Amino acid sequence: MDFSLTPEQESFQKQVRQFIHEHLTPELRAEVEREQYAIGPLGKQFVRLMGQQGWLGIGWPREYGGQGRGAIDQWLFLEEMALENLPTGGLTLNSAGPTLMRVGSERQKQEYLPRILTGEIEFAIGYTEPNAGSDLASLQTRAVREGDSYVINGQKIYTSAAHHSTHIWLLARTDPKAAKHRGLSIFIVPIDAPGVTVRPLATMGSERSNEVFFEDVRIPAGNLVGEENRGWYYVTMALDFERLMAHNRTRRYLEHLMDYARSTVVDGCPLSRHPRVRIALARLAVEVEVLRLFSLRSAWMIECGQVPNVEASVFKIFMSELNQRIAVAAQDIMGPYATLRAEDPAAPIEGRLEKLYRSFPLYKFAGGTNEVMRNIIAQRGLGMPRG
Amino acid sequence: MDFSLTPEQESFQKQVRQFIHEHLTPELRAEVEREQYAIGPLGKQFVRLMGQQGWLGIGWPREYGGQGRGAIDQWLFLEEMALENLPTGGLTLNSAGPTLMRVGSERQKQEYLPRILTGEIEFAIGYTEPNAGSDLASLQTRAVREGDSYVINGQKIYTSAAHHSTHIWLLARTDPKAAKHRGLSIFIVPIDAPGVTVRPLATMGSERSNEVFFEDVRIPAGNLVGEENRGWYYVTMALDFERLMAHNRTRRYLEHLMDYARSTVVDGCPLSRHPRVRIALARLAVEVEVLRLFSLRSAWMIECGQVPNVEASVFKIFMSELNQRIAVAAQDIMGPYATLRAEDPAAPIEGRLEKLYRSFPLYKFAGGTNEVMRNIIAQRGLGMPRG
Amino acid sequence: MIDLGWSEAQTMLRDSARGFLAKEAPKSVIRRIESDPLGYSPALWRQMAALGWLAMPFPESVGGVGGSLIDAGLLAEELGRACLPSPYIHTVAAGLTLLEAGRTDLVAKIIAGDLIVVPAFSEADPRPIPSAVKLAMTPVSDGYRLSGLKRFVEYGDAAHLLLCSGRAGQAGSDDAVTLMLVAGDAPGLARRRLATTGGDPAAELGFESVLAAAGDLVGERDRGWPIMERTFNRLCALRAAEMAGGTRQVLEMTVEYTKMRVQFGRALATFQAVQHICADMAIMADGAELAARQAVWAMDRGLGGNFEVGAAKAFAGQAYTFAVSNAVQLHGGIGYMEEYDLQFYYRRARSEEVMMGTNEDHLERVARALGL
Amino acid sequence: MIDLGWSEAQTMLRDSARGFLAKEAPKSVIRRIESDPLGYSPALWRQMAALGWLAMPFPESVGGVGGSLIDAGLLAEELGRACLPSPYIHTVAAGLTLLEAGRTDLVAKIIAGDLIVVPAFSEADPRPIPSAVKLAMTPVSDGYRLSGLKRFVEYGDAAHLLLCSGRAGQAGSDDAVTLMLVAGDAPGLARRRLATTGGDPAAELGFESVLAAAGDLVGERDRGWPIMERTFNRLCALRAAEMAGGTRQVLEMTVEYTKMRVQFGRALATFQAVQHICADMAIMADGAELAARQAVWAMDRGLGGNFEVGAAKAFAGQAYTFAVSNAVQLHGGIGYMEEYDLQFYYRRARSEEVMMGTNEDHLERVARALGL
Repeated sequence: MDFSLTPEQESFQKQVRQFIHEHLTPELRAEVEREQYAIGPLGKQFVRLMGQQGWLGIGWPREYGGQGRGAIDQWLFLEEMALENLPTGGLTLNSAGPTLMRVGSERQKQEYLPRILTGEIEFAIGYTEPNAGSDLASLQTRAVREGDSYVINGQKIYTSAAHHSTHIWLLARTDPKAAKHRGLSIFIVPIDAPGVTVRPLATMGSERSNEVFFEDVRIPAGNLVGEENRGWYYVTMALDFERLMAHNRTRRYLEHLMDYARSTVVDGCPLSRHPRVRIALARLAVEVEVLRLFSLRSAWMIECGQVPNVEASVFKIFMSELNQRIAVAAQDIMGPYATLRAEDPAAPIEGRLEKLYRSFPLYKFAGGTNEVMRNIIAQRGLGMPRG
Repeated sequence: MDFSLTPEQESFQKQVRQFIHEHLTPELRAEVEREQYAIGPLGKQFVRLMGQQGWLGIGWPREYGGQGRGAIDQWLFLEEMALENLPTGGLTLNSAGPTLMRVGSERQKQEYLPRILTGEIEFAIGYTEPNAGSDLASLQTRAVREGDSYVINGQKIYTSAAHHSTHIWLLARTDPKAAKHRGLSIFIVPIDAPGVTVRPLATMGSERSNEVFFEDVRIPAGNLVGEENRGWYYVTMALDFERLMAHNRTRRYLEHLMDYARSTVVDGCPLSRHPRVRIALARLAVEVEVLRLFSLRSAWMIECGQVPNVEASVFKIFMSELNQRIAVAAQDIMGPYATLRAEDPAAPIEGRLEKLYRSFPLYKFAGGTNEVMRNIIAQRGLGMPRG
Repeated sequence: MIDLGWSEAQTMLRDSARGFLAKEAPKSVIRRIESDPLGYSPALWRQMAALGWLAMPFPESVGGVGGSLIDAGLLAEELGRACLPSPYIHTVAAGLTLLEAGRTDLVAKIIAGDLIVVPAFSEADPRPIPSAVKLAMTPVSDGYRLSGLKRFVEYGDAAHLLLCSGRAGQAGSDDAVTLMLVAGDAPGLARRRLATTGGDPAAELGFESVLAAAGDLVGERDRGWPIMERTFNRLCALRAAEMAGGTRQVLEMTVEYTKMRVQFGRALATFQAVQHICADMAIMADGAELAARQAVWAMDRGLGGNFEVGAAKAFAGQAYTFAVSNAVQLHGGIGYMEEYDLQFYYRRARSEEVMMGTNEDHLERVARALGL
Repeated sequence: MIDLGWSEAQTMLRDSARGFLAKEAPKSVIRRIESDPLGYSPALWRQMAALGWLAMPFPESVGGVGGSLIDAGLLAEELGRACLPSPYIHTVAAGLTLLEAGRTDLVAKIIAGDLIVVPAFSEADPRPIPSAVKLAMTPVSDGYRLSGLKRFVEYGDAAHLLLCSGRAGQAGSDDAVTLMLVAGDAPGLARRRLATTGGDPAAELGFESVLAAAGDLVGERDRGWPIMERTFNRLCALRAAEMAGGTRQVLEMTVEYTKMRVQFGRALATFQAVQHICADMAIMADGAELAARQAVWAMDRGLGGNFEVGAAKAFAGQAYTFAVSNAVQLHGGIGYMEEYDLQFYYRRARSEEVMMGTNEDHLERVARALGL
């Protein structure tokens, strides 16, 4: 039983911090705050820079140009980046890329993997549809083989990265007669292919999202990933690569709130000395620590060669609901000041906790709703039967 | 829209208070604290006294010897009694009795109703079985017609009043071939009938409960209530008579906690002046007020001739979970003192909040689990479809 | 006599109000209002006046319809259901105070729809306690000169008239508060709309030696606290009604959506987890409604109301935010999109919960009312 | 190097401990212990000693097995799973302090199973803060005379030796605490077992001029606070481990029960509402386990541990009571009956949550550790 890093891991962590310290300009920081998950021009530059310096590939095998580092190192990297809200290559790097390594054709590997590592290629994940959310396998976008091509028709929604990506990692139905999980395939679709239309979707939390429409989009048959009709299996595989999660984004929200409490004087003393506020902050700090342990546990399991499936659901539920608790605590502690948006000059802590209130629902339903996550914990983790 | 009582109602409320004031001796108070739902000798005397003075029948129609008062008066009566934890005749008076009025034979009415009103007859409700809790209709106790008798075999559980009742109001299966809701009947079984065995069950909350075993218990066919195989319908009807609920038992718990906070000095000032404690108590007080409004709403609906079905579920869930919140708050406010049982000389407020911790689960599952209650609200109240 | 239902006339009023708002204030209109600098719709305001909504709580002697605060509460519930930004509850609460102060001239204008008056009580320390009132009201020959800051004043930038709290005395006790009417366009008054979660037009008001006439004193100098408290209680009771209406609407939208939305071959509404969440929302909605109606009733009856109003504002605030966050969760992605209606309620719930005293501020008022 | 699993040897220890407790400490035994005035089983205690449990955290130089506090934490989890009342964690925590104080004579007795030592820190004000320590330790020629009250001292009435905190100095700073060993049967010491929810034998100790020898001072006079804090942190870390074990056990019992219990023709475990509650219990159980293990690890490493231990004690307390109340709800009537096993955990959870510092006390410690 050991909760401490090796000296090598500590020194790697320092390197990451050093890198961030060197390249996180005030302009990038401002863009990151503004754009959140929608990476802007400076964020793109930063990703390219990371690519040039090899940071994108720290977890990739050496044979594909990566550093072949272990899961704990990857986790340390993600944590440091999350603390500053910086982009890390996202699902392209941690989900699509590794899937291509396993099941992609030689041509696909050569075409995409090196350019993913340099940050030139980014995939938007095209899974969800208006009528296929939690029940993803019921999706209706069709891909029909015609000679050497596939022709794609349909619609994706909440494709959050579509407007700054180069390709779509598309899940589409290739066999409408098969059972719903068995007739799906994965395709790589260039975002600029004729017939692809990206329509912006504004969200309550000010994150940019998109709908993507496919109208007779014709792509070479070579863009099929792996075998036809094995898409569901690849999606599941890809999900297992995504189990590494950083908790520091949540921690940062709490730090903002603590800063506010320390610096705001009410009735002659800082809020952080008011018993109710102290205990509320301490309670959240304990929960953030538990969240850290959950994320550490996943990293450790991957390091040991296990797939933290149920454990990732535990993390995800706890993280999203903790974000909500922080937003609610912010309201209790800040009162009406909690409603001031970043653009208001009187807004404390740059409106970050105001933003959190508008954003926290996203964490609870995106990437698998908490309801589905609870089913997973109960059924896979506790062995309870399907209903 | 009016939230105030009529002058007549106010004066009735005063009479009830006066009656309680006159007859609530310290000995009775002590017994009531000790016995909770298990009525002791003094409690039995008190019920008889209420019977003699007509208090048991305030809601019963005049033709059956009652006062024929409206639901608001009945509610006021229940509230005052609940505040002092006093017995009120319970389900005998408010469920079985009114059912007998509707569907009992002339002989049954004459035999039971007057003696219910005097407090001589008390029914224990014999519905639940070890394998029939939420799914009551799956019960297995059998009643077989043999000539002019029924012969009963089976077992009931959690029959809380069995040890101080004169009869059991028994739901048993008369037609094992019918659909499960359709083969049930109601019987009146004297508690001293040969073959009836009452076995005590001790509970975590120190309430007495019982198992009741029926072994070849033979009762006259005339003890069948209403028609054979219509038992489920009568149970449903009886439940609709039970919709009047008092909130004052919960209020009294909060008052105890407030008393503790007012009288306990920490760091030089009473706990009730500590901001965390104040706000916690105020929050509970608001919820107790909402609970009062829920119980008032049910009373008002009955007064208007409606059956507050969904509304009673709302009350029941909120009441039981509020009891839990009060128990948890007691723990936060009292610390280890919250664990001292009544029998310990150092126990504050006579250990009542310690007792509440052990008891509150009862409110959440007894009389319909909160899960079933939530189904009712969703399906009957909100019109959501059955799953 | 206990009567928790609406009268026949009130039921008609409710139905007509709901119909009017559905027709005239769809979300497209609200979207426009949110981005309009005024923060409310003068056209709708005139229609509301024409429907008699502004006359509702005022006696016939001053041109009102002799209804009650309860009728205004009913309309507040409907405004909450529609999520329509409007200074209705503010003007009603301030108007009743003006009526009591004998300013029938102003009440007549309110009823005609020509005058929007809002309470301007909250400052940099936005708690609803006397010691937080700091705006200086310095007596001068022709009245008072006001200097200081008000913040989180809803519709403060659009109102024609502000009912301001301040301090005209030297030091003195905490309670020595003075109330004063100030024209929205008074020289020296800088008004700035704040950018808030709710998109509701709360404003910051900077007073630089703003002149107010002695005749615009409301009540007596230094004795304004009880008037301010009564105004505040009426306002908060109506706000609780608004929030209760919003909670109910959000619940209904969610139930409808889950009945229609199919996943795994079943309507979402058939899932037990979904039903139980909706049941919890229903419990909170019922509680908010009853508590809010009791608070409005108490203020209509002329009771002190600190307990009832504190309870209603705190509980309705909790209920509304509970409802919206669960509603968004049950809607999934679509509930999170700006183009879907739910987000209006989600944002408004937050603002309404913390404006006019946070839940905790109101719980502190409850604690005091209980003698804790 | 990050390693969140048990070693092979630890896994064996865990399995053997679980087997031992299942066999030797079934609920019938626990029922007997609860009604026994001693409050623990001397026979089991000797068996635990024979198994080497008491030697676990002590170095071989004093007769220990050279294990670590982590092994003791593992055993604490198993004791929590079994819900067995025993002064194990108390004696381990006090014993390590005695070891550091050079009292190897006493440590040898502990290891042999002949000596039960418990910390007696809590008083009428049971908060774990220096200012709550009030027991007077008046210096006299041959040592100290102790007068005052200790309350909520677990196993205080059965222990052979008490590690007492008190004040030997005049006034002085809050931190000027002195630690002293007092024999359980010392003249002038009145011990009374309290009647608690948990049935665990917390005691009240009345000191009337109890004589303690100068040689029984632990650490230096007036400088006992850091020692007391370290002892307290070790004790609370082990308590968190016990609670984490209890939480896990209650979850497993509940999952098993719902798989077996059929209502409406389906196992309870198939209902979504039931699954979701169990999932929430699992999240809390996982968190409690990780936090407790980290706290034990931190104390084993000799870190200050105020943050880790405060976090673990508060979170595990919350997790345990969350688990037991949901477990009883999902069991329905049977879980509420005295003859069913669940009630032991239900009652114990309450006592363990509030003894040795309530959740809030520990959150306050966390707040201080964070510099708030």
